[in-house]
Amino acid sequence: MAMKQTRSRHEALALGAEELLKIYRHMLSARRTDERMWILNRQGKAAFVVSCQGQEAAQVGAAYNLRPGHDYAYPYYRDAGIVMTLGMTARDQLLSLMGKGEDPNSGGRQMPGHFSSRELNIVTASAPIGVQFPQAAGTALAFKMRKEDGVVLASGGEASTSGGDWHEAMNFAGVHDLPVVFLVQNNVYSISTPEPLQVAGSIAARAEGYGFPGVAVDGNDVLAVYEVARGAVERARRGEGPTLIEAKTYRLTGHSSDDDDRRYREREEIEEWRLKDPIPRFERYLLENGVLDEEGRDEIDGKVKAEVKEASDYAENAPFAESGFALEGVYAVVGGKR
Amino acid sequence: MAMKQTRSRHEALALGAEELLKIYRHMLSARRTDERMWILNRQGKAAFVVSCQGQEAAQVGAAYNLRPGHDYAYPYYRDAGIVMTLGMTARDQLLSLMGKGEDPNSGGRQMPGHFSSRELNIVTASAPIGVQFPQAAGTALAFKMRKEDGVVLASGGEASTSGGDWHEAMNFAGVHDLPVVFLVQNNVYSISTPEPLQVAGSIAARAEGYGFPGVAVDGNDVLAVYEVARGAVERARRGEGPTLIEAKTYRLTGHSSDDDDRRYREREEIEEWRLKDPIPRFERYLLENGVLDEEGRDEIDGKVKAEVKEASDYAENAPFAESGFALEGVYAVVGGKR
Amino acid sequence: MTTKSLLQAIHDGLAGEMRADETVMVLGEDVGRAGGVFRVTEGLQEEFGEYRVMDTPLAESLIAGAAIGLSVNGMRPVAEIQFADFIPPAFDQIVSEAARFYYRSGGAYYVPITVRVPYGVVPGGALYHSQSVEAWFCNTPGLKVVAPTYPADAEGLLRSAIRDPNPVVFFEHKRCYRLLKEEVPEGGAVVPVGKARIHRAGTDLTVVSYGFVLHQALEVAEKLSTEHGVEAEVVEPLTLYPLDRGTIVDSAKKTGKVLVASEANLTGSVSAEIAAVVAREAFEWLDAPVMRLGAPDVPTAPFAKPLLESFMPGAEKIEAALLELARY
Amino acid sequence: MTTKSLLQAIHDGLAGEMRADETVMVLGEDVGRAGGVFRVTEGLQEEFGEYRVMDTPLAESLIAGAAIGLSVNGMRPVAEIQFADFIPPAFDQIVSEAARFYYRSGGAYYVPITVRVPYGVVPGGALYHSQSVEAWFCNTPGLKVVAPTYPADAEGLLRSAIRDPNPVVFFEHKRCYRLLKEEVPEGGAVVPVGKARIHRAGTDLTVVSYGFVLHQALEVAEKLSTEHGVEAEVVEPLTLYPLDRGTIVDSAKKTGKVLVASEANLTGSVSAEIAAVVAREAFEWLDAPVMRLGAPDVPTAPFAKPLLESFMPGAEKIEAALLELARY
Ligand SMILES: Cc1ncc(C[n+]2csc(CCOP(=O)(O)OP(=O)(O)O)c2C)c(N)n1
Ligand SMILES: Cc1ncc(C[n+]2csc(CCOP(=O)(O)OP(=O)(O)O)c2C)c(N)n1
Ligand SMILES: [Mg+2]
Ligand SMILES: [Mg+2]
Repeated sequence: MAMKQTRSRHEALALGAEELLKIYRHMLSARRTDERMWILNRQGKAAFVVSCQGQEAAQVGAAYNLRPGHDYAYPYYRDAGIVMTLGMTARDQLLSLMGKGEDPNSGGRQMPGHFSSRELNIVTASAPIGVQFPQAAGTALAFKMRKEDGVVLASGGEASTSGGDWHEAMNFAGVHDLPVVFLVQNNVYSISTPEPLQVAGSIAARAEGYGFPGVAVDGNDVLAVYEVARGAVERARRGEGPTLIEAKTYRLTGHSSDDDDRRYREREEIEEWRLKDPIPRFERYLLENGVLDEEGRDEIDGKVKAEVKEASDYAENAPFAESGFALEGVYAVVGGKR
Repeated sequence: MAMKQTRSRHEALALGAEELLKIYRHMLSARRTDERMWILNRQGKAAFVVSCQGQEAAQVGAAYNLRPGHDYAYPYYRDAGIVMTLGMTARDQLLSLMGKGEDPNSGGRQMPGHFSSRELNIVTASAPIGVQFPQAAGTALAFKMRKEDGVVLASGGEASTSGGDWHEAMNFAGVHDLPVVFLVQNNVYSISTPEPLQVAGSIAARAEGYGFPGVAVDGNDVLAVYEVARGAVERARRGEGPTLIEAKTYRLTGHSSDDDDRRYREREEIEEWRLKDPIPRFERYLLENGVLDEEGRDEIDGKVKAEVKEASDYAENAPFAESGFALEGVYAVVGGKR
Repeated sequence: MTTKSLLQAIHDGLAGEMRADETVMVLGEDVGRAGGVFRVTEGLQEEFGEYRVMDTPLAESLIAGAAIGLSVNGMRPVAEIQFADFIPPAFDQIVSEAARFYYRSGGAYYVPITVRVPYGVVPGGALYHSQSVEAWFCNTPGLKVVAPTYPADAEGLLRSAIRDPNPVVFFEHKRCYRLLKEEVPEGGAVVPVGKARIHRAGTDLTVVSYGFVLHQALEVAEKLSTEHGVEAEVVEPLTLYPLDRGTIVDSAKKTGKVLVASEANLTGSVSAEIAAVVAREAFEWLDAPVMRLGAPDVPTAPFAKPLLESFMPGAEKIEAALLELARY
Repeated sequence: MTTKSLLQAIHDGLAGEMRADETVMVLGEDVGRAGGVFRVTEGLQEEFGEYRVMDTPLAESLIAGAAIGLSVNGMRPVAEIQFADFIPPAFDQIVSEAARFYYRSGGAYYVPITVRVPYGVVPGGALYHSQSVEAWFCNTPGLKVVAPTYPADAEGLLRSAIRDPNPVVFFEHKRCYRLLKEEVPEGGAVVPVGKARIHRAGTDLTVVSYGFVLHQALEVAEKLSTEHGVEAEVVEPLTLYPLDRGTIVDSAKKTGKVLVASEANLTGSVSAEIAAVVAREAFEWLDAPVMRLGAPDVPTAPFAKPLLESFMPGAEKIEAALLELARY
C-alpha cells in the first residue's frame, strides 16, 4: 500500500491476530481441499470437480460476518469457502465429491458443490443458476416479519445476474428493505463466455436503480471484502435493507473438470491473475504485519493438509448409500416429525 | 411555463402546425375510441374494456417517431395511442372490442387490446406481462445483423419491469447496443398495487446499470415525450444503442371494466390527475400558441367523433368469424406461401 | 354447518388456517388491499396485516421463489398466481426447486408451500385467461397437485395442503367459484391429499372428471339414469398427482367402461395418464375402450362468444360418449 | 454418404442449413467460441461469425424470446438450451409465446424457430443434468416436439425443423451423441416432422420407444428373436407432438401387444398419451394390456454410480416386460 496509515488495515477493522488466522485458515482449507479434489479426479477417483480456486477471499471475507446456524446462506457451487467458513469440513466436501452416503449435502444424490446443511442454515443448492435469489429474499422476509435480526447471504457468479430471478429478487428486496446481502463473484467468465458478452454496464452500479447500495470490491483482497461485507451485514441486521456486493475476482481453474479452457482464454491472462492469487496475497499481508511467520505458516499448512488427507482417506473408504436410497424420500411424510 | 423562451417549444422541436395537429388528432382518436368502448360496455354490447385514458401523450408522443411498417412496435394492452398513431383505426379497435371476424388483431380470438398488424410491424401482443421485451430485443438484433436502420419500440406498464423478462432484455440490449427503445408508462398502479410496492428505487435510473441512458419524463406532456423519444429513436437509428424512457403518467379509468378501483385508491387522487389530463393540456398549448382555435378544435373533435361513431356502427353490424375459425389455423403450413 | 360457494370455502380455508397457525401467510398480486381479482382473499389483509397478506410485485418467479425461502425459514406461505396462464414464469421455482428440495437435500429441507392457481375457461377469458395447465405439473415427483371442484372438498383440501410438508399446487376452476353452494362443516371437512372421491355410485360405466366438466358429467349421469336407466359412477380424482389409482381402477373394474373427461387440451392432458393406468390395470375387466373427452388441440377458448361454443367439451358430447360406451 | 455420430449429424445439419440460408443462425450459452459444452456447434462461429453464432448471456427466457423476435424480423434462429434441465425459465416464451403467435394473430405472425435441447441421463449428471422433460411441451397446440435418436433421422429432422414455419423443440439424448455412427446421405436425409419410423418390423408385439431406451429396446428385440423366436416391431415416434398416431396404432393392430418405453418419469410422461391412444384406437385388436416402462417417479438419476443403476429402466426390465407380453 502506497498510502501511509497510522494503524494497520486489520487494526482499523478491529480484527485481532486470532481472527486473522481463522480467516487465513478457512481460505487455506478451501484451497487445499479443492487441490485434493483435482488429484482425486486425475486418479480417476472423482468424476467431477468444480473449484473455488481464486475466489476464496471473496467467499471467506463475506461469510466470516455471518452467525452460523442463525443467519442463512444461499451459496453457489464454487462457494466451498463460504460453507467451510460456516462450519462444513474438508471431510464433508470429499464425501460429497465421491457421492458417498455420508455426503451431508444429499447423500450422494447431487453432484459435488451443491451444498446443504440444515444445522448451519446453508440452504440446499441447485444447479439452475440464479434460483437462489428469490428464495433468499423470502428467507429474509421471514426474519423481517418476525422482527428478528437474522441476515441472509445470497451468492452467485456474474452470470447469475443475467437471469430474471436475480432482478426480481433485487427489486423485492429493495421494496421491503429486506435483510439480505447479494454477493456476486465476478470472475470474468461464465464457462467460456467473457464478461463483456454477459454483463451490460456494471453489476455494482445496478443496486442504485433498486434504491440500495451497491459496492464493487477487489474480490482477491480478503480484508477489503470483509470490510464491505461487514458493513452490509450490519446494515441488514439493523433493518436498513439489502446491499449488493460485486467482488471482482478470477477463476483460476477451468470451469469444471469437464471444461477445456484453452478454447476461450489465453494462458497469459491466467498467469497474470495468478500473481493476484488471494491466498499468497493474504499470506504476505500476515507476514508483513507480523501476524504470521514462515514457520507458523508451514505449521498451519501442514495441519490443513493433514486434515484434508485424512478427510480424503475417510471419504474414499466411506460406503455409498444403499441403492434403494435413490428411490425413496421423494415426499416428506404428512404429520412427520417436522 | 415560467421560463421565458425565444421560440415556442414546438418550434424548438421543429414541429410544424400540421404535425402538431396530427399528434393532437391521434391522441383524441384514441381517447374518443376508448370512451365509445365504455359506452358499449355499459350498454351490454362489449364485455371487456381496457383503457388508454390518461396515457395518450406518452403513447402518441413516442410512436410518432416511428416509421410505420418499417420500424417495429411491441405495444401493451393500453397502447391504443401507439397503434393508432402507426395506422390502426377506430374501426379496428371496435371490431376487436366486439370480437368480430374482421378484428385485425386476431379475428376475435384474443381479448381486446391485444394488438397485431403484420403490415404495420405491430407484433401480436400477449396477455402475460413483460414477454415482449426479449422479443423486441431479438427483433432489434435482426436489424443490427443486417445493418439496417430499423428501430424497435417496446412498451409496457411499470409493473412490466418487475418480471425477469424486462431485465434480461435490458441487459442483452446493453451488451449489443441494440436499436430498441424501452418505453415504460408508469401510471402509479398495477391493478390495485401502488408503485411503492411494485418498484424499488427508480425505473429510469436503472438504465445506467446496464450502460445506456435512462430518462424520466412527464408522460402527460406530449411534447416532452416526443422530444425524449425522438432522441432515443435517432440514437438507436444511428446504431448507438438502446434507451429507456420512463413516462410518468396516470391511469384515469379503472384497470379494466372488470375492476372496481374504489377498493384501492381515493377519488381525490384521480381528480388531481384529471387536472393534468394530457389531452386538454395539449389542447391548451395549441390554443395558446395559435395552432388551433376553439372552432378548429370543435371541428376536429366532431370529425373524430363521427369517425368513431361510424366505426362503432360498422363493428356492431359486422359478423363474427365462422365458428369453425376457433378450431383451425393452429399451425402454419409447411411450404406455405411464407 | 354453513352453506358456501367454492370461492367462500377457499376464503374460509385460508382464514381458518391463518387464525390457527401464525406462520400461515398469503402472498401474490393484488391479494391485499383489493382482496384478489376474484375476491378470494377479501378481508384477509384487514385481519392479518400487510405482511401476512402481501401484495407482491408482478413477478411470478419471485412469488414462488420467495414462498420457498419463507417456508425454509419457518413460514407456511400460500402463494396466489393470478391466473393459471401466468404461472409459466414460476415454473422453474415450482418444478425444479420446491419439488426437489426434500429429495436433493436427503430429507433435510422441506418446502411446505401451497400455490393457488385459478384455471379454466370463463366466457370472455380467451387465450390467456382460460387455460387448463395442470398437466405441466403432473410429471414432477416431489410435487403434489390437487384440483377440487366442490366447496367442502376445496376447503378441506386447502387445509390439508397448507399443513402438508410438501409443495402443493392447488387448482381452482374459475367458473365453479360461484356456481353452487354446499354445506361445509365448521372448521372444514377433513379431505386428505391423495384420495379420490366417488360422487355418484353406479354399475354400468365410470366417468372420471374434475372441474367444470365434472358438474356437466354429474348432470348427464342423472339424465342417463332417468332417461336410459344407465347408472354411471362418477369419480373425481381430487388429487391429480400422485393419482389415487386404486379408487379409479376399482371403479373401472366394477363397471368395465370408462370415460375420462376434462377441459384441458386433450393430447398430453392428465386424462392420458388416467386412461393409460385404467387400460393397463383394469384390462381384463374392460368391456369397451377407455374413452377420453377434452378440449380440441387448439390454443384455447376464443374471446368471441360464438367461437367459444365450439371449443368446450359440453354436456352433449359427454352424453354421446357415455351412450356410445353404454351400447358398446 | 458419410458415416456420422448423432452429434456430428446435428452439427452438419446446422452447418448445412446455415450455408444454404443466410437467415439461419444459432444462439445460446457457450455455443460460439467454445462450440457448445457438447461441441455440437464447434467451428460454426469461425465460419459464420459472432452474430450468426452468438454466445448469449445466461438467460434462457431471453434466448427463447429473442429467437422469437428475430424470427418475426426475417431470421430463422436455432436456439440452444444448454441442458434440458435449464429450460424452465424459457417455458413461458416457448409455450405461451412461440406456440401461440400464429393462432393468436389469426395467421399473420409465424415463428420459425428451433429450440435444441440436450436431455437424458448421463452417468454423473445427477438431478439437474439428466432429466427427460419432453412431456412439459406435449400439451401445447401450436408447438411441435421432435426427439430423434439416430444420426440420419436427426440430421433430416433438424433440417425439416429449421425450415418449418412453426416453433419446434428438438430433443437430443446426450448419451446417444457418440454412441454409434450411421451412414447419412450428403445434404441430409429428408425426414419430415410428424412421421414415426419403424426400425424393425415384427408380428408378435410392438415396442414404441425413443432416446437411449430405444437402443436398448432394439437390442432386446434382436435377442428375443434369436432366443425366443418372438418378433418385436420397434416403432420410434420421432415426433412426440403432434404424434403420428396412424403408424403407432397400425402397428398395435398388427401385433395386438404393445410396450411403450422411455426414460422419463413414468407418471405423466409422453408414454401415457401413446398408451391412451393405443388403448383406445386399437382396443379391439389388443391381446394384452398396453404396458409402459419408464424411470420411477423419483426426481432423477442420482450422482453416485451405484445409486444410478437402480434408476434406469434398462434392458432386463424391457426384456421382462416383452416376455410377459409375449406370454400374455
Ligand atoms: C439456468 C441455467 N442455465 C445454464 C446453466 C449451465 N451453467 C452452469 S454454470 C454456468 C456459468 C455460470 O457462470 P457464473 O455465474 O459467472 O459463475 P462461475 O462459474 O463463473 O463462477 C452455466 C452456463 C445452469 N446451470 N443453469
Ligand atoms: C405474467 C402476468 N402476471 C399477471 C398478470 C395479470 N395482470 C394483468 S395487467 C396487471 C397489472 C399490470 O400493471 P402495469 O404493468 O403497471 O400496467 P398498467 O395496467 O398499470 O398499465 C396484472 C397483474 C398478467 N397479465 N401477466
Ligand atoms: Mg463467472
Ligand atoms: Mg401501471
